[in-house]
Amino acid sequence: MNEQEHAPHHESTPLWIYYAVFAALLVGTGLTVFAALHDLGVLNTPVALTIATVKAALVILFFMHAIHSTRLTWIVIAASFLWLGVLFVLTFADYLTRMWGLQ
Amino acid sequence: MTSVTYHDVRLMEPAQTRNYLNVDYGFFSWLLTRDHKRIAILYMISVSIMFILGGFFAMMMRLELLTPEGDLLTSDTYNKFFTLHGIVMIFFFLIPSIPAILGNFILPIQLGAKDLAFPRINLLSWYLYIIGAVIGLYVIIVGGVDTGWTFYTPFSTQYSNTHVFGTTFGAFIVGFSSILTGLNFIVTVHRMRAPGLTWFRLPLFVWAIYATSLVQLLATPVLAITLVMLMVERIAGVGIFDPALGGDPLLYQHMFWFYSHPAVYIMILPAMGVASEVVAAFTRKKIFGYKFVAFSSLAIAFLGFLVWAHHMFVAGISVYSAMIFSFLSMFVAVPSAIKVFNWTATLYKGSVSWQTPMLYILGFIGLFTIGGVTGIFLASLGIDVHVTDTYFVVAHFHYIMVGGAVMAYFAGLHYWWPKISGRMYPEWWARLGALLVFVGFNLTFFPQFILGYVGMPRRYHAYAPEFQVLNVMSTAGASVLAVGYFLPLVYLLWSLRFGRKAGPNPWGAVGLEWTTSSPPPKENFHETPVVTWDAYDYPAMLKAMGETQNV
Amino acid sequence: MSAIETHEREHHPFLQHHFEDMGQQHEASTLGMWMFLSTEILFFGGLFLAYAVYRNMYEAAWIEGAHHQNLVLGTVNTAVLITSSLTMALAVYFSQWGRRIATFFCLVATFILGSVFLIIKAVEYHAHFEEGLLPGAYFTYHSALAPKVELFMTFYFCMTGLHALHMVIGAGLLIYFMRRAWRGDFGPEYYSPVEIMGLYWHFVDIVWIFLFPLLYLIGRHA
Amino acid sequence: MIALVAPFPLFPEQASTIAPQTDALFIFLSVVTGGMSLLIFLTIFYLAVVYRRRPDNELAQEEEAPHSLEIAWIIVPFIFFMSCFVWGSWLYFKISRIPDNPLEVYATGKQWMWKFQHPTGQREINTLHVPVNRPIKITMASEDVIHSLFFPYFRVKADVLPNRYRTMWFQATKTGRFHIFCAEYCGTSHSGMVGWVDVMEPTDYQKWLAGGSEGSLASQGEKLFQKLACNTCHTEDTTGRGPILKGLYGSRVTLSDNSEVTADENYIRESILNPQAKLVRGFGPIMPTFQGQVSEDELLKLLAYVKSLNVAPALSRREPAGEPVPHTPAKETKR
Repeated sequence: MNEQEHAPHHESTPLWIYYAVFAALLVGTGLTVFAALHDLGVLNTPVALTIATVKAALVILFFMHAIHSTRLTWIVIAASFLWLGVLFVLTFADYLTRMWGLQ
Repeated sequence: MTSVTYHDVRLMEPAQTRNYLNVDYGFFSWLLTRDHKRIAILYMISVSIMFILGGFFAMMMRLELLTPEGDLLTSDTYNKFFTLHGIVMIFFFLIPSIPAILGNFILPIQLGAKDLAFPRINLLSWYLYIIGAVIGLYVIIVGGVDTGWTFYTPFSTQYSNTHVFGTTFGAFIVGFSSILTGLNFIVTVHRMRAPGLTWFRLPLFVWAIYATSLVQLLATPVLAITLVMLMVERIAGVGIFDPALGGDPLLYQHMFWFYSHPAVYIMILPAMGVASEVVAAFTRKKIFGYKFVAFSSLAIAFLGFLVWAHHMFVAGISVYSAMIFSFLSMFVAVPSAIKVFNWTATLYKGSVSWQTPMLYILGFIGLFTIGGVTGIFLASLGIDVHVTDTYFVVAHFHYIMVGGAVMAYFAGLHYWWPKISGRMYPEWWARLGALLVFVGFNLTFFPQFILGYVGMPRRYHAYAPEFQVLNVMSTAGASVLAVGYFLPLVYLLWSLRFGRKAGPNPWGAVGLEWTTSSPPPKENFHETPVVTWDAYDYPAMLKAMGETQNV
Repeated sequence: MSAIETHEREHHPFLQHHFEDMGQQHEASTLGMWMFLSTEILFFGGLFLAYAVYRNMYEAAWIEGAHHQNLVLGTVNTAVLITSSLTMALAVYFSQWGRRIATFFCLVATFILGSVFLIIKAVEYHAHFEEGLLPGAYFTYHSALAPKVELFMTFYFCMTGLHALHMVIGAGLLIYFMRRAWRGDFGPEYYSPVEIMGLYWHFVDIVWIFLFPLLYLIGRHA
Repeated sequence: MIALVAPFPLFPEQASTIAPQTDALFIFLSVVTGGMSLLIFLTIFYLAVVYRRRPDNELAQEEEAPHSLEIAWIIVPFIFFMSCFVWGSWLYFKISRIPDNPLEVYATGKQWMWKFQHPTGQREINTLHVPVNRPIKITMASEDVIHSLFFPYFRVKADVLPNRYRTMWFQATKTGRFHIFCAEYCGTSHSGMVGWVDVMEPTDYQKWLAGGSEGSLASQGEKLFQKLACNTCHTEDTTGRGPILKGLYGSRVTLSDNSEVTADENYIRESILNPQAKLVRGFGPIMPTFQGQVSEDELLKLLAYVKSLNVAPALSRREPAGEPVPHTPAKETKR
């Protein structure tokens, strides 16, 4: 138990990373608006959600320091999204098959 | 009393005069306490009051159902009583009972910690509980609510003219109490374990509470947002679940049961944890298949999230998704079966003591088994079509929640009572109470299985005359049950003053909580324990005790 | 987590009695915050689920409703919120280094940007109200799809309203942290409160990152 | 099956083709789980007595848990659970799938009564007359909250939802009077929302049918169709401003966004109440909504009429087309 263990992890996140992530987030915002204004057929929504997911991942990894966090933190993040997935998948398992009929 | 390797109790003798109860006095030393043990006591008092209230509603319902005509209460009153019985018992008694009382008291001690990770949040949880309870009581006083505890739309949003908003708001608040308690426990288990206390050295109660907390953490927010939407719809007159405005009432049911099915596991998982503790202590044996029992708790917590729509098999969901949910529901039965088999196997070559906590748990195993296997009936689609929304369902979930969770709560209460209060309860009266509860319970609820299969729907204020005999049996049983629940209230209070003083380890059990004095000191241990033994290591205890002595 | 030798160490003024050392306290509190955020994910998740179910049913009304959103203000607000996330991240960074003044001003900037976001949101709300798009008694919007557009707007107000409520709570917390930062409470040994505040703020940002395309950008190309 | 003689019923009467099948599964489950539970109870009791604490066994003997035993009591129950799943699902499909050529009945749930309408025009409240040994298909909707139509002696039940049609069926095998219950809590008089299904011999049923009626349901629907001036646009030839309804029911319809749907009961219902929701390709959004203008009973009549257009060759009489009645698009009623 020495001092180093208590020192913050600031060595691991240099300042420029924050600015780079910030720039990427702004670019992502522009990109998602740009994509929305063009007809991509069925792809509009998937593209918008993919960009949003990438942006969210950047925030989680770098702004929220998940990338330097303990394995337990990763499990917590993964579990939240897993449970969210269960909620969505099983609910839509009902809604998307209601029209199938029985024949 | 000697118990050596774990901790030398004799070292604590001088400190025994100072414990968490008498370390300071006064109203605010309790209301502003951050000591998990005192908060547990606060919960115990408030939850017991709610239990009595919920029991009153149950008793009135059973009296009403003595005759088919519905002549004691009006329909509206009856509808309010079964609604309030459900809400009070589920949100204000069953969900907080074992985790917030016994978990709060015992879990940090079993971990060798001084307190939970967030003592102030723990106190906040209790205040949220109280705020929710006060709102609930206010609703009861000003006229009650008649939607059923499920708040199904569009009845709750458009048609009921009772206090739906207040009730849902109270449930919303108490939900946060539950979330914060779960969060506190999980962080505590991860970060506050005593040196040497590895995961597979944890008592099974800790595993069970941990799994419960996961469910509380991940299911309750969905209920919270569902209730928010319901409140918005009711207040603003917009249609989120209202079919006339394009909403889908089945979506409400999906979201409601996403919480409320796992909520059953919030009630039963801690009960299973208590069962494991008590079976080990009263057979003086390591739980058979420790790892299987530990992991089955986590399996139940996870699988419990995948089965919610089995409450909706006739509600209008697609036939295909009904099949998926039926299939997944069958999986939940497996870890529950594992536990029952392992508890039974633990008795083999054990040293089985027939003391009160064990009596309760033997009853628990039996009743939980019946509750569990009738769950298979309900998960089998074809039978569910006939028995859902009948008394069969009522009987099934009371076997789980009352026969399971409440029996185990009483077992845990008796088992840890010497630790909590420092006094022994009168054994003879306690055994009588356990017997009355077991007999009364079966007499109350077994006839309801038959009632359900012959077709009596639930939530009926008046019923067809041919159902009367079974209903009378059920009411008679409920009276016995009421006496059985009343007894502990009397003798436990009596024991606070007149009970024999309990030593640190009256049962000759292992576990960190039995190495500290009874009642424990404010900081739980006189010095941080270092754990070098496995859970339920009775052979080591045998060696340590050398010559056996009576307990 | 070795327990015994900590007794010999000097106690940090912010070490709570039931923790062994600052490391344990930091780990416990950040873990607690992450868990709280996972409940938040499911809290908002329920709303997103209902949104998705109805969008799947009433796609046309959803597109019509999205066309009544102000794309410029929405985009500007997204940028404002992202910038506030940057200043929040910087506040955490500076607090780790014990740079009192820099931490303080980053927190102030975050607070100001958050307030700008809320003001713009209020302007948008006002415009919707003027258009008769506030669901309930004041809903006067007319079109063939009006009832389902009302459903869309209900979700719009629920989702952005809940998000705005989180922002307001966050802004209140920021004021508290500004005071503590100015007092010089934070440093390499003790910065977890700022870190936790940051986690919360970034989470609110992430919610908006999803709300923006889901509420403003549906069927915009048409 | 056994009609158990007891002062109170222990087993419900079997009065439909489904009932013996549900009971068979129920008895199978009862026997297996009952036996299993009894075995567990006896084992617990036996072990608790034999190994009760005595001075010579103050401490237990340790037993190492053999993994094979654990695996065995995972696998064996699991096989049983899966057989329950398969059997239960098979039965559920049977209950869900409506047999060919059923006799149609329409039901409306309302706080707190059941209204039944027969295609021949008879209407009844809380009583349902049906012939024995003939599949009966019930199409149903609720006027207010969720109800659940429950025939305990037929072992079938289905929730009745507002704003959506659901169907269920049964085939009675015995004549007599059997309970109808509402099984989903619906407010004050939920327990009063009960009735009787009267299962009759076919000849008696015909006699009952001959009793008073206001003309068949479809013909009542046709009158309503004209009263609401639907026929001004939905003509029998392609000159109308709306799609032809003849042969519509059960067919595949191409919508304005080129997707296809089956024109089932719910599609027809939605097209009346919310016509813009699914526009048939080639037609403009000109039809007004009838939400709040037609009751659930009237909707069922219109539905019966539209369905009848499939069966009978087009009725040759044609009403003289009057002035089209202008409809004000009604704003949806709100409470």
